Amino acid sequence: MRLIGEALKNVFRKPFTQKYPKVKPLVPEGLRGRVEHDKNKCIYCGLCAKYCPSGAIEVDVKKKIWRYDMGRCLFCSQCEEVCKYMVRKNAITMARDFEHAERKKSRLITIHRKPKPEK
Amino acid sequence: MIFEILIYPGFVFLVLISMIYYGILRKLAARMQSRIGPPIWQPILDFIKLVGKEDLNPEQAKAGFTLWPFIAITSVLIAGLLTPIAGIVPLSFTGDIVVLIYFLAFGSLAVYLSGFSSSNPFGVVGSMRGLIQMIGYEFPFIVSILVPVVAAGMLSPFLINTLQIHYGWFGFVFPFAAIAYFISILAKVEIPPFHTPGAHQEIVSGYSTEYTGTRLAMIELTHMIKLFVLISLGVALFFGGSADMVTFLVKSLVLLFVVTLARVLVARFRIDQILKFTWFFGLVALIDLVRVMVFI
Amino acid sequence: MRGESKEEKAKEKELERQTYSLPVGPQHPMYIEAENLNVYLDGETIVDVDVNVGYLHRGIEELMQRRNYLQNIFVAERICGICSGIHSMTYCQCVENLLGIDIPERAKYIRTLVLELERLHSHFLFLGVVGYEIGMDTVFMYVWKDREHVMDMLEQVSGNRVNYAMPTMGGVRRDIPNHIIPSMLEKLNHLEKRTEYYRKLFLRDRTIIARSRGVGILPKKDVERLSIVGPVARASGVRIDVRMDFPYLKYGDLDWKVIVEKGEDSQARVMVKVLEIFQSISILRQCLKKLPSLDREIKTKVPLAIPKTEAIAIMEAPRGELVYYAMSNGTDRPERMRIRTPSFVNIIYSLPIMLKEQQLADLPIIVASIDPCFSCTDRMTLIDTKSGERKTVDETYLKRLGERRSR
Amino acid sequence: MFRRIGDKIVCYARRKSPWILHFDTGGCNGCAIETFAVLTPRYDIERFGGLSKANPRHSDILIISGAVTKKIESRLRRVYEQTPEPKAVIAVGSCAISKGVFHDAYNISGPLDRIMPVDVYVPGCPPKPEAILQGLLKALDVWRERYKI
Ligand code: SF4
Ligand code: SF4
Ligand code: SF4
Ligand code: SF4
Ligand code: SF4
Ligand code: SF4
Ligand code: SF4
Ligand code: SF4
Repeated sequence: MRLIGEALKNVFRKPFTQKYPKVKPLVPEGLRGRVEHDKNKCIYCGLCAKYCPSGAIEVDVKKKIWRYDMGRCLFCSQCEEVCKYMVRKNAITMARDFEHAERKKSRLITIHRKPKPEK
Repeated sequence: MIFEILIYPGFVFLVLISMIYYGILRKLAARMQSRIGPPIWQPILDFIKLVGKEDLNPEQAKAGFTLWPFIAITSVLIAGLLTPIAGIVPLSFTGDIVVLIYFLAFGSLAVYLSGFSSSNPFGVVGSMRGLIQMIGYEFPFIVSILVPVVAAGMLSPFLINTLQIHYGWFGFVFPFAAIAYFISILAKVEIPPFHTPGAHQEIVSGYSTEYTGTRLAMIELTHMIKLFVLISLGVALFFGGSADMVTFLVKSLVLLFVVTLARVLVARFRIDQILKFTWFFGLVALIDLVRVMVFI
Repeated sequence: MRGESKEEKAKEKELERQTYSLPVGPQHPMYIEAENLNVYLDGETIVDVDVNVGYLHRGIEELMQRRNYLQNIFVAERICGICSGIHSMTYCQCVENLLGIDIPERAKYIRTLVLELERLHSHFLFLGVVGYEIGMDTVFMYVWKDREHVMDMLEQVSGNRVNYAMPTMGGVRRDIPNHIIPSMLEKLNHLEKRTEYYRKLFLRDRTIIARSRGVGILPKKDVERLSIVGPVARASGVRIDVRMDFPYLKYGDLDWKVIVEKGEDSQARVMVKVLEIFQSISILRQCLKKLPSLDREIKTKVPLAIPKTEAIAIMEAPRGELVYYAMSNGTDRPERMRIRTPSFVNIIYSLPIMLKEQQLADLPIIVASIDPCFSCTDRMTLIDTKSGERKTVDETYLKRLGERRSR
Repeated sequence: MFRRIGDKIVCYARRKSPWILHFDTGGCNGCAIETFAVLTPRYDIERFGGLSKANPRHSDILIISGAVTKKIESRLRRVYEQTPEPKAVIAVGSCAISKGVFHDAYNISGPLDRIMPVDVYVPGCPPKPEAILQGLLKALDVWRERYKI
């Protein structure tokens, strides 16, 4: 019965609930929300794929295709680090958005090809 | 007469207001837990959804699996018709408080029998607990109801209701009986600390484990109506009665608020603790009964 | 677990005749994860329990032998989502022991900080679950509401609420910037106030006491006999805590003490955790105070392939001691990983003792009070697949390995 | 005509009263605790009418997390069968969507959509509770389309 004061106070207090779908929550700066890949910076070396713990990234080094499956990603930002410190290209960054629910599995996959060099 | 039985304050009104009351309970509880909570008409939506859902028939179900929920709801509805709501009793005959007690008890019994008929181990354990709990709460319930009955010298809750309007609140005259009555409301509707028969964490959903769709909706509705009936009976017997809608609403909502507090504040009792607790309050209510017998 | 011998089968038959059994799990509201207890009941009294684990067995140790050291950090983290931090940190520590390297001071503080934040979140989670199991939703709601502040801090520090991915071989991956420290201290103050409230609540609330005191007794001698670890052991009066016994990271330099309760029952187990929350808050404050004065280096360079040796690392997870053993073979993949987790011992050995002769209604609180979580119970145990040989590791050998552990 | 109005009402009620069942099938239970967090004051699923029922027969929406282990597979199928129509399945976390980090472990028989039809995928490891809520709201839209009137 020790909860009674707290409970009665709460009736008149504003609820703690975030009004989520209407009001988007604040996210911290460093949130690891999603892998964002810059197809222009990338050199398609395949190192990120090698160190990805779950095999979410696959790189075809010959054909220069970078494929990312968000449905398998762990959002660990290992690839970001590899690209930044080992390859020194910074082609991968972690975006801060987190609402990725999809109805089709195929929509979770991103495929990037090396763009044709412009004349 | 037909209008009174079917629409107001009969079946339709009874069903709707019970659901709204339950919705208010859920909303209040959510606010006490510092959440926004569902809208107060949520139980209506739940009910419609459940009716629209598929009914699964478990293989091992015994006879009466379908029947018991409907019997349960019918009996509490009849009990509802015998209860004075805002000074009106749709059905009324002599000795109706005894009939009322029987119908309420039978409503609970039918729910528990439904658990047995489902043959699910969780259902059986839940029903067994329910029956043990019934042994516990019927005693304080009956004793506490007897107090105003004996005091008023009449068996009709309607008349006790009107009598109180003239003579003052029985709840103050017989506080012990009023407390015992309140405890038995919680126990009868399985509101914490008495939600042992349907204890989520131990036995999934207790007696209603095997039920789906319409039959589940009936079981849930039985509870809601029981809650409303018990609250309005409490208003009629102990809280000064009510002759018009406004006093009735105010008084019953206050009672509902207290019920919600109990729901939010306490942990679940074990079955042996329930027996001790309810019988203790039964004995306490006996004090009042003795007082009535001796002094009146 | 029930064996296959004849006598035991006969006993089982006998049991089945007298009683009825109730399957608790694998899909059951009592726990978040899937696990199965077969409870034999006589009326409402529990006669015997079968703990049937393995529903969550994924084969992690074998998996780790196929991944390289860097990938394994994240595999280790995903042994469990509740103490994910401790798993990855013990793994990293173990690999650093293989290499025999030390990590920068700042990294040590950050690791300690994340581990204590994790202990906070895990203990809050536990308190909430206890409230939920005794049918007191409100306690669950309040505690989890306050737990959100811890989750916010973790998200702010690491970028994810559950799997922090903080450590890496040779240090940590993220620095803690100075400007978030004041807000963290503020949250800690708030949490301390709330914990004081919960301490009084769990100590004095009549209904909680009625459900938890004297329930699920685990005598001290059984704790010692079965080598039960962590808060469960501490609640039975056994003073063990890896943080104190073999200090790692910064625990040796910080000011804190081991919480021991004598109650041996569910309430004591709850109280141990409540009091440990205060300890964690104090450790966190000390870390946060120290952080700005340290230099910014958070990582040392490590080679990706490790020459053939072996090492162990021990740390105190929120639920008891966690041991990692690794054997390297000169490549960038471990030859063998072995993980010994606290919950395994605590669940398998203590549950049957505590549950016997208790009421069915007390089952949830008893099970909850040892804070069971089955993810790490169901890892894998596998004998070296490649060579097929089976090494016996004796105690002195383990000690020798242990001495090589860096502080 | 009355039938259609009735159907519309039922459909509306369904969308407003999703009772959920959460089942962890062998992940790291990170997703499990985040799903649990959805019930708590900050996220409060009850404002959408949701209740955690933990009993497949009472639920409408199955929230499944974790890569499906071999031992649990049959159980999972049973849970799915025990859920009365109409129902929806949400796969929460990388594990459930594609086995995630356990994709080549030997004791895993997932991913989830090999075992039951999945309506909404919520990637993340674990997804934030907000993302799980978003998945739930999406699943309700799926419903409206699938049982459309
Ligand atoms: S490591 Fe960086 S540069 Fe190399 S393939 Fe990956 S993203 Fe491209
Ligand atoms: S974040 Fe981690 S799991 Fe996801 S693609 Fe990058 S390395 Fe792979
Ligand atoms: S770790 Fe091995 S030796 Fe120790 S208790 Fe467990 S099984 Fe027995
Ligand atoms: S002890 Fe529990 S919380 Fe910790 S890793 Fe094991 S399963 Fe997870
Ligand atoms: S000992 Fe290993 S194989 Fe056996 S049940 Fe436990 S985790 Fe599974
Ligand atoms: S050591 Fe491993 S294989 Fe041997 S009995 Fe124990 S769990 Fe089984
Ligand atoms: S074989 Fe012995 S030392 Fe190795 S894991 Fe099993 S019990 Fe432990
Ligand atoms: S998706 Fe990630 S957090 Fe969720 S259960 Fe799997 S490993 Fe754990």
